[in-house]
Amino acid sequence: MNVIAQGQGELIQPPDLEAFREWNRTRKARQLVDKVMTEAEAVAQFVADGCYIGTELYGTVRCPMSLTREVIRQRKKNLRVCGQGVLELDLWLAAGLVSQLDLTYVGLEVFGTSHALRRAVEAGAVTCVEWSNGAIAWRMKAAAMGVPFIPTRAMLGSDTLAHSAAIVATDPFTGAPVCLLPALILDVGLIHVHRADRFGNAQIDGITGFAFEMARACKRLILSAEEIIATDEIRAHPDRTIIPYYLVDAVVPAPFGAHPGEMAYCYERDDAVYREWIAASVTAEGALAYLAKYVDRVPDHRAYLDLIGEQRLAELRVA
Amino acid sequence: MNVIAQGQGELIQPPDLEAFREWNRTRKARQLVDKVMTEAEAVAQFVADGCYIGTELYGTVRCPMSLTREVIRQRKKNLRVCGQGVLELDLWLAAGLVSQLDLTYVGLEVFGTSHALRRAVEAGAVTCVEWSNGAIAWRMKAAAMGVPFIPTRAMLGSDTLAHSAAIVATDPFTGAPVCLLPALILDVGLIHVHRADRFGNAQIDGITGFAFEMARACKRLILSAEEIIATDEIRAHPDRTIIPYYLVDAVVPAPFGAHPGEMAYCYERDDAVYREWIAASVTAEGALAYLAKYVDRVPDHRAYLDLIGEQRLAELRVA
Amino acid sequence: MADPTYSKSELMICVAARLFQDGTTAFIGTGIPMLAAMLAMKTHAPGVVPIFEFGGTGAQPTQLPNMVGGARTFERAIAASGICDIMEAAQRGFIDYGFIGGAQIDPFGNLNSTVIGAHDHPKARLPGSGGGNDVGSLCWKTVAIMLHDKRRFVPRLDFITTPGYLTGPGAREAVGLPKATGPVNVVSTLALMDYEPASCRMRLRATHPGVTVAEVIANTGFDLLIAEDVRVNEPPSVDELRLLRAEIDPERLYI
Amino acid sequence: MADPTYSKSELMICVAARLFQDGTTAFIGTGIPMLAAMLAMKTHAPGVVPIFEFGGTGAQPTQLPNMVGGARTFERAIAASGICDIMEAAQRGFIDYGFIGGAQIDPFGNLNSTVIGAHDHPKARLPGSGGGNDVGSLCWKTVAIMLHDKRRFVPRLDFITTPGYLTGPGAREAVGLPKATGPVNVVSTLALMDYEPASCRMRLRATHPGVTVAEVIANTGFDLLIAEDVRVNEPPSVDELRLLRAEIDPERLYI
Repeated sequence: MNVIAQGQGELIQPPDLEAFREWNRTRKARQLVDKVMTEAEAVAQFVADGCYIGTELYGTVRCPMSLTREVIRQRKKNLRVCGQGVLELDLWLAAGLVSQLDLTYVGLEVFGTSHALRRAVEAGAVTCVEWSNGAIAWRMKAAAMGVPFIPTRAMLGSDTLAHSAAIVATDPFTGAPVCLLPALILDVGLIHVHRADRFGNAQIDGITGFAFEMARACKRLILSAEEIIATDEIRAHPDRTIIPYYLVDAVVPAPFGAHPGEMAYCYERDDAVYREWIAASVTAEGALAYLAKYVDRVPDHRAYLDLIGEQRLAELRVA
Repeated sequence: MNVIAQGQGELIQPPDLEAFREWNRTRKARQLVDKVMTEAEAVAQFVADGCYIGTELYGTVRCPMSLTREVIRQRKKNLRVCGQGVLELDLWLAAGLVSQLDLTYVGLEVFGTSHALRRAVEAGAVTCVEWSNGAIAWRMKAAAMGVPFIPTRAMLGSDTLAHSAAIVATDPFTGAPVCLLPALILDVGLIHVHRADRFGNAQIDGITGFAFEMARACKRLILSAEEIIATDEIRAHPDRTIIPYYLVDAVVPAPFGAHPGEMAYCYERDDAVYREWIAASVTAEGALAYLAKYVDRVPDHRAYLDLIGEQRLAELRVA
Repeated sequence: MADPTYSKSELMICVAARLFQDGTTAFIGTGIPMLAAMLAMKTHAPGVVPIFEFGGTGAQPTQLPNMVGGARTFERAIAASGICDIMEAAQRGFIDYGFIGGAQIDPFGNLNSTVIGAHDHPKARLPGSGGGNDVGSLCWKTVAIMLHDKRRFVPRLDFITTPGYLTGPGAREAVGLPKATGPVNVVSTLALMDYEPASCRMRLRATHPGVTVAEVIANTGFDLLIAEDVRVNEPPSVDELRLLRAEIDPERLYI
Repeated sequence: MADPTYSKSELMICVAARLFQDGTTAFIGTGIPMLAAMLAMKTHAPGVVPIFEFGGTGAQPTQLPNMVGGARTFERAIAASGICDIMEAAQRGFIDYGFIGGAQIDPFGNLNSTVIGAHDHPKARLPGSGGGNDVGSLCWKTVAIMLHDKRRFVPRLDFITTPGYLTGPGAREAVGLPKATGPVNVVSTLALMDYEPASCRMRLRATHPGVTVAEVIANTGFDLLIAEDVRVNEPPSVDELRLLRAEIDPERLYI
């Protein structure tokens, strides 16, 4: 199994499986410990300057936006970030928090490219290592499995691979070339769920994106949840637990925590606020004005929801 | 990433990913096709002599026992089988159907070792390649992912590895030795589920064992189900679908299909019948007498349930 | 029957929709692929199985999905799983078609959606691969949907985000991509292209109504092969337009 | 307070139960480990998180689990997933203890549950690894539960199904097994053993009541290290026996 080729991108977060095992042994309580806290407390306690961080799913879909905003409010610096991002990464880039990106997609879907990304990259403020969406998810899956890498047949032959930190090797079973994706162990992961108990046992309705993988690939995991439920409800349907408590460091109650994104079965995307960002982010000044209005001038998520207004939230609610 | 060591066991079912892709392209209908049939029809159509076959979960727990018995009734020969097995593999071994085993565990849990396995192996009728439970599940997972192998940190240093078909190689990212498990693509998989629609969309309550992985690792997949439900019920809770229809070739309605094993939330293990097997299987003759009584002299699953009796089945039912 | 009031977007959607084969699985990206899939499912291809990258399989959405992870991508779906399950289904050979976009395309159907200029000092930073590379690598057939001009149809990409035929026949297999896969069509604002099998080079198959072959050539930055029998795409039918306007995108977000 | 009516099984279960550390995760195999786990959870270690290989995590079973995949292994559990999730949690370092058995054990705690004799022409074919190899490889600490005689405590195994310390200090790490893992105890029908850290060899820590050190040595097929302060295991207490007989195994299936 010889190495045939190697991506020239930096391995921003080299996986150390032994350190991850030791972390999981010593830093993750096996007991049921109450982990309920506010966004401010969770971010202050678990998100450090320079840390490697990721959010699930993405900015307009079941994304931990109240946590995302709190990271800006606390002006965490030099973040190293993985992911596709729509809105959430845009906000961080516009706020100047990001220094390195394991990038698969940062854009605004049908609304076009991200002005914040363009400005940051073209100014040299952010360096990018390239991956596919599948590759980033599989890298988390490798970490979640506790293995150093996962093979894939994607990425091959592309400049995406050439600018990644993947390796092309010969499969020892068949002799064919295969791409090896290094495990991605995040310092911190942020995930928004439909409901969790106070200990962090969490359920998600509908698609799970990459929540299963990311939850198992993080040293620190902050959950935000639409609803806090009793552990008895968890125990009544243990097959619904996608994230067991022992993975979790903080549980933040956050109704409408994904706003202005949508939350399946709960509320729809707030197109007005989303479009406001799209228009504002065309210029750096506009982006900062948006951040001032929706982040810095509101002290917390409750104040943010007040700003949006109960009437608007009611309109967004799904029956 | 050099190969350091190689298990000396035969790779009984070498993975051919290209052939699997082509199979999945051409032999698996994308349309919703009614696949309901009997055990006899499904086994006759999809289980061939000499095929590589597996059952999920295991003999006394949510195991497709009505299908297992039908395979015996039709006396399929020279089966190559993977798995841990409790009862189901015992029956096949006692019936002389098995020629090769990717073996992780064949025994009777607290009731001790398998007499059928001992007789078959010690007579040289069956050859065994050794794996751990995790390794067999991960081999199916590799196939389910469409990749040639999956690394693991288990198996290393053991004779289990030496008598497997795994490879030890150097991880190109860290330089550490890692065990590579070849993908396991089964010719046929048998899985028993709580409920499925006529097209094969299936739900399982409670633990999922390795149903997710095996369902995605098979060329042919025969489901048996306690209950056939309307597709509208599937569509109302799409996050409960662990096996989507396009993986499935046959749907066999089989209430008490796991008997004498248990089915969580439905019925408990029938210890009387299980102990009857344990006692009978001490001798080859006893085992054959059990097979005659519970398999060959009952023409189908309905007749089997009649033999067990409605009263006994009612006693086993969970409230 | 044609309806002369159609827009360019509507035409592209219709041309793309007609490429959907009934009874196939199709990986659907954001935007035109979503509209095209819904139109196909409401016309000639009711048995298309739409697959969305974050986990939706076989949805029957009552409203146009507007995000690849949105609730409409798994409304009345047969399964709602996650990105790994979907990408692995593609890797196992279960996804027949992938519909994707890009900023630039070359004669071999390679796509760039990452950067214009040098990667580390780009003239323009684009969104990146997203699921594009996975789709272009793992689905059996890919269809690109593109704006058609010389800056987008270029002889050589600044960056191959998503593999088409790479450098030509045999190149995909040589690097380890799955066999017998690759791009099959390009739907552009001017025309419908396919690939000439022997050379794996892009070939003009049909122009849009009112567009000449010369116009297509003039707007293509490389030597486009020309089929012997270049056809003209049918304009949107009355029925197609009605479905698009009344049922699929009544708010006219995209059309 | 001791109760002199206990059986050998009851004693082993109690000695094993006392090894459970409160607030740890423990991978539970079939049989004595299940009884020991339930006893520990009802006495000194209510915060033990029992983990079963086919997907049950943190169950609170009202009845003794009798199969590693049985419904009782996920009764009132905090999660019910599958074997990959469990084995991967172990691989990530989340499972503190593993309780396993075997037919033979050697001085380094390696276990054989595969064959007696040559693999391809065995004198006796045993069940195979099951989850044993995974547990012995991936959990932090493993505890073996064994019948104690010379045919089972052997100087050299016919087959290493599950790695203990392999050939001694550093051997696990050298082959790539996770660091700082390995066997910590053996609970046998005669005694409790641990491993001497410098040599990684098995060491007698405590005999069962009424068993002499000489008896243990006589029933061990290799040079067993002897701790300087060999103790005698406490017999089952009245409370332990009551729990075992009245609550845990009222049908006396195992005890």
